[in-house]
Amino acid sequence: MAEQLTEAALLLGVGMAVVFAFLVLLIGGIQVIAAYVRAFPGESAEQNNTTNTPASPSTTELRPDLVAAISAAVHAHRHTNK
Amino acid sequence: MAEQLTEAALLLGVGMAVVFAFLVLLIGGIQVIAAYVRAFPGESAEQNNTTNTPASPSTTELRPDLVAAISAAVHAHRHTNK
Amino acid sequence: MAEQLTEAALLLGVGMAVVFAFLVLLIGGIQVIAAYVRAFPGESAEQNNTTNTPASPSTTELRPDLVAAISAAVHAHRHTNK
Amino acid sequence: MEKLMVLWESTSIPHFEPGQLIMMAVGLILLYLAIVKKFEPLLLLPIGFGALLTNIPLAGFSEVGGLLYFLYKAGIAETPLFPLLIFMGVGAMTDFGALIANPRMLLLGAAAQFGIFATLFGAILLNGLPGFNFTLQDASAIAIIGGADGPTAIFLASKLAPELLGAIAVAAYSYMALVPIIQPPIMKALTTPEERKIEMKQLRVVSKREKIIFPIAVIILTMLFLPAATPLVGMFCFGNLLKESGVVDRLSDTVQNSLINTVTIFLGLAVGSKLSSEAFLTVETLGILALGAVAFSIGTAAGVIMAKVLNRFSTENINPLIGAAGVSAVPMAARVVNKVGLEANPHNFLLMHAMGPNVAGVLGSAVAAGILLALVG
Amino acid sequence: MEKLMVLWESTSIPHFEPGQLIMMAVGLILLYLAIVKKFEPLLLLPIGFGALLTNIPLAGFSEVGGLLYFLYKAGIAETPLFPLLIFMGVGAMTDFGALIANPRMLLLGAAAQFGIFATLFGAILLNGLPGFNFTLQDASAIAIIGGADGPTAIFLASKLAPELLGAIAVAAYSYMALVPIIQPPIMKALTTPEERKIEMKQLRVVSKREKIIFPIAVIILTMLFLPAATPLVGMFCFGNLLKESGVVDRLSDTVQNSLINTVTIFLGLAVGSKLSSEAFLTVETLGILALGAVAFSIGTAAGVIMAKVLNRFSTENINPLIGAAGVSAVPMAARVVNKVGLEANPHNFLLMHAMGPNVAGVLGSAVAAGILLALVG
Amino acid sequence: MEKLMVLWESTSIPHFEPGQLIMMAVGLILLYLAIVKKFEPLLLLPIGFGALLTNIPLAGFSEVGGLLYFLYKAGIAETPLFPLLIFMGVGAMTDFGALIANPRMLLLGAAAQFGIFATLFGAILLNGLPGFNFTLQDASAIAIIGGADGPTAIFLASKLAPELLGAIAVAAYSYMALVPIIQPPIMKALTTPEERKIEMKQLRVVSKREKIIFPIAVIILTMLFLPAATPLVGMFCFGNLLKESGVVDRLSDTVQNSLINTVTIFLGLAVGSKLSSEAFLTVETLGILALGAVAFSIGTAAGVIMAKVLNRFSTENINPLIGAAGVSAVPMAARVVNKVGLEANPHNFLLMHAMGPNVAGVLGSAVAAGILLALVG
Ligand code: NA
Ligand code: NA
Ligand code: NA
Repeated sequence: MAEQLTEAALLLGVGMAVVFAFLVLLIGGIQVIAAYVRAFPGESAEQNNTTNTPASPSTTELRPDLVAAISAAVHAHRHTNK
Repeated sequence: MAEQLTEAALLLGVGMAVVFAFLVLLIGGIQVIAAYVRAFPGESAEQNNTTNTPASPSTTELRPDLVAAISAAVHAHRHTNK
Repeated sequence: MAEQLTEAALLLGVGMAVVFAFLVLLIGGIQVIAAYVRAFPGESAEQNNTTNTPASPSTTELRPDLVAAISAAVHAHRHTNK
Repeated sequence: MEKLMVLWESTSIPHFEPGQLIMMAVGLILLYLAIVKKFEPLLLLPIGFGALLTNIPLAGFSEVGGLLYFLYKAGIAETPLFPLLIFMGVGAMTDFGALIANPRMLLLGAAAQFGIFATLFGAILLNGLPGFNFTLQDASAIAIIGGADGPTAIFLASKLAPELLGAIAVAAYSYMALVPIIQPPIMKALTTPEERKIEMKQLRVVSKREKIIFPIAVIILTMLFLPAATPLVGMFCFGNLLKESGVVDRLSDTVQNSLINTVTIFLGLAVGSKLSSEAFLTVETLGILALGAVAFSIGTAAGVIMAKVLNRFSTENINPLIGAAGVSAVPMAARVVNKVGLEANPHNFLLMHAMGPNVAGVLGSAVAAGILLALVG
Repeated sequence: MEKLMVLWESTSIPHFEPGQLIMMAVGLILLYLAIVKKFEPLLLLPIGFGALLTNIPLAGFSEVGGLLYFLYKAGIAETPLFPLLIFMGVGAMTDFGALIANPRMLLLGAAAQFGIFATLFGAILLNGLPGFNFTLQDASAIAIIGGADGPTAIFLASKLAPELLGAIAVAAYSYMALVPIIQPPIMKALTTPEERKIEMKQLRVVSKREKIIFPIAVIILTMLFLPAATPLVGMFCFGNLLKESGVVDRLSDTVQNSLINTVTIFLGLAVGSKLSSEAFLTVETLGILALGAVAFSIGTAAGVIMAKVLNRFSTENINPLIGAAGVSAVPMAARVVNKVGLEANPHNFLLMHAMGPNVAGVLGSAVAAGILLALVG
Repeated sequence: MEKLMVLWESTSIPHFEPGQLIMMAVGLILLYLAIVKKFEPLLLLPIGFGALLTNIPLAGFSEVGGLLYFLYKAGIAETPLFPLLIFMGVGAMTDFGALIANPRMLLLGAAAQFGIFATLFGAILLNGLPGFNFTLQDASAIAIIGGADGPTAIFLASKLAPELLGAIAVAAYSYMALVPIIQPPIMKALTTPEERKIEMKQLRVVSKREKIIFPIAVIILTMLFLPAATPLVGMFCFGNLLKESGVVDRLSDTVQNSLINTVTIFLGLAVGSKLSSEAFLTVETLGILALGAVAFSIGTAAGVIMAKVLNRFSTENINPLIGAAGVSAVPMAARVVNKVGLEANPHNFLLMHAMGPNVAGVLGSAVAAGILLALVG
């Protein structure tokens, strides 16, 4: 068991070292990406525009059925107010 | 064939007996469940409340787009009535 | 390679011939179907009716929530106009 | 010219056997029934198309490496994956509320299984005729048609009589589609107009907890007393628990939609691949079709008679028509009961009352399949 | 220290071969084309990612027990399950209305297959150059790129030249994405401005029944005359029948959505796993890319010329541009026709007219694949 | 009478072993936890039901030809298909925005993996007690429970210690469900009220392009330095790229819904099939449960302490509570952080800040699994 314990201790050390090394590397990677995106923003803006246009119904425009409902409401109201 | 027929007759008898026995057992099971639920109703009520709350949009509350439609309708109407 | 080229040339000829022959056959098939459908139109009309009825909500009828919105709008408007 | 000969040889025409042409006609008839007559189209359309594909000479759909061969092997032969997944989906679409509210309806679901066991006896009797030589396994697989439940029939046939699977599945789904034609005359012959007018007390409300505990109780009882029925009953109860538990709605939703739809297509094509001329164009297929009709009729009659008996010994009124729903064929049989009931009494809505025996019939035939598997498997 | 050595040995770095690095770059280029250039992203994104994964030393994605190995074996090698299921989904998304309304469009779909057979000849000619040694099987699998249909190309390549499958699939999807760049110059070179302005008569309304009978007729004719084409044509027609029959909408819906999406991901990853450096970094791949471009161009030209011939002998006007849609690449080629037509005549909407040859091209290349399979398979 | 004996023999009752009854009770307890206590019901409900089914004598669910046997073999044993597909789905549901905005959060995700490696040491120490005899492989598979990530634990256990898979999966999902009970006391013990009140600067907006490049960068770095981690990290990044690329929304949608749901059911049932009495009713299972709790606690503590260290050396304030989210258990751990933060300071919403370490923890434990696979696999 002593041998296994040494192995386990070694794994503990090496494992945590590699995990940290790898994720620190990734921090660098993210910063490189961010720098790259900041350096070439033009394409980004253009791309953002195209990819940000969702297929889902826009919430700022009134949908046709709502417009129909509104006009029906207004219409109905006028008749009742006459 | 006579032997097969005896076998089939036996299957007929045993099969129907077991089907009935099993489903009668199930009747007992349902009654036990019902009795249990009647005996411990408190937890049930609580649970019903939590499980009955659906994720779907409630029908009694007006949805935001409808509210927007309404205010737009009212607003439009005021302008036309001025 | 000469042999392969002959083979390829043969494939070119036979292939195009079969493709054309098959698709011309299909033209005939479509015309037969069209003639058949023209000859027995009654059943078609009936079937069209049943299969064309979609399960989706009709767009000409106002939906209940819209109706609710309308009446709320009209109601709200009356109060503000008082 | 040699290429042209190769080409001619590579058309189907010099290779067709008459049986294959007949089977292609059978496939077209199944498509016609599915599309025009709307006979159980979810299964009969894929089965019909599978029958067309499997009977093409040289196409190799049902040979090693072929699509239908693969589907049959992976989903039915090696493991009854497809019928069990369908059963899971059906479980997730089933509401046991009506049965829990009135558990005696299980007796009607039990009685209707008489159609299965009587037909088993009848299949052996048929062996007296020339050309018939059903083993007890064959007879059991045929008899299960009387259970009016497609996946159960396919499951049992794949275990007991794989060579008859195509004919049994076609018969099962065809008769399920014919329920509105087969059942009403039997129901009317066995009941008086007064009986058909009987109105039933409204069912009590069943709590969510009862619905959650029910499938667990069913699987435990099945595990203890009928382990051979647990594949079917277990997957059915699992699907039902996914639905009723209320905590895994996204799983339940997938099981009821994309999963069951995908498996239905695969199962239909795989079953269609068993409609080869050697397997289907036999006098035994005629026997299977005849026995299937007998099974349905006896099951219907047994259900109705059991309901009459119950009505006599019960303090609450029971309309004997609802016994007919015990054959399952969910929800068509229950609708037929409702329709026949309305004919006798325009104010009598039996649909909810018939759902009890209807779902009881599903359990009943799964139990019957388990018994047959245990005794003759 | 020993653990550190094990660790260093367990990184990819000491194991990379130059070819793998190049292939990873190829994978990244495919991702770039898919995401930034929007080249057929549904397939090229999974293919590109699969190419990345398969070229990692030690990760074992494409070895026994690896995910990509499993997907390729189960879905392409043992049974062409994935391409056939995709074809079923495409069938369920295809509307044959425009073709049924004007069946002569099938001639355009036939003519465009000249791209396939001419390229087959060209591939053998390439054997004259050093480094090329295509068999007739290889040449056929390459030529099918001219069919402009991904699943058809993958299906045929998996049967005739599995070692070229990766390059063929990448070429097929890349050129399909390049249709808006490849086709217009050819279309304009072969037509006069007057021809491009020709307006066409509006198509007649096609009844539901014609649309239902059509796929059944197609599969029966294919079964009789070209059984080798039935796997592709059969699954395509099955999907189309699911959609048009109108009785199994829930199956059709699943086939068009979750099923085809799932299989697209699996197919893309599996194809990507064939982009190993040994298989891809060869002079033959360059030949395949060149031949693919040739095939597309010849197919386009043949379609346009055929349309000009038809226009001369027809009482009704036919705009020759629509012949270009005969290569399939649905619906991109039809859109290109519409765009080029609008440039010549701003009131000329050819989209619906181009859909006829477009879907005819799908059938045409599936038929061509069947012929090649029958003659050289 | 003989039939009755056969029938009695075919019930489970004369065949039950005590262990099977206990395991059925374990299955029922899992169902109770899933349904009533809402403990990770998506997995624990199928696992619990699978445990019921697999322990039925004579039903053969986990024998050759049985459904659970097939699911385990096809989806876990031969290829880790199910855990990898789930990881793909989780990737498609993950938003790395918070992490990209504040990449130092990766250090918290790294620190929390101390729970894994410390537990590995602890598992070997347990061998000092009678009845325990964990190999280094076993110990690694158990320790990964500290990663608080179900598919990662199942993936590693299937490679290193398949016979412990059932217990490890149950422990992993149970403790993930217990995060709201396990973590708060540790978080409060290691922080002062003032620390818990620290508010953090709002995160910057992350552009679409950064989100697209991120998963590609992660997979490339993993490929270069930790190829053993690529199956997990690769499928995770693939799913994330499907989502973030914005060009294959229909694929991303299927991956996040019907595909992950279907695989979740299959994975749960397959894992449940490993809950046989021989495998589960051992003293080792008790050790696994104890070690799992230790691993979670140490991981939480290590994350919090790392966050305190970061806070000391950072110009911007860091609330040490968010370190606890580094164990992953997405998104529950982040919600716990938010809740504990609100108790100390009702205006302090830490949810978005905790999402960074939370998703970092997913990557961290996948990396840890890769290291263990490379070093002891
Ligand atoms: Na039944
Ligand atoms: Na084509
Ligand atoms: Na983790």
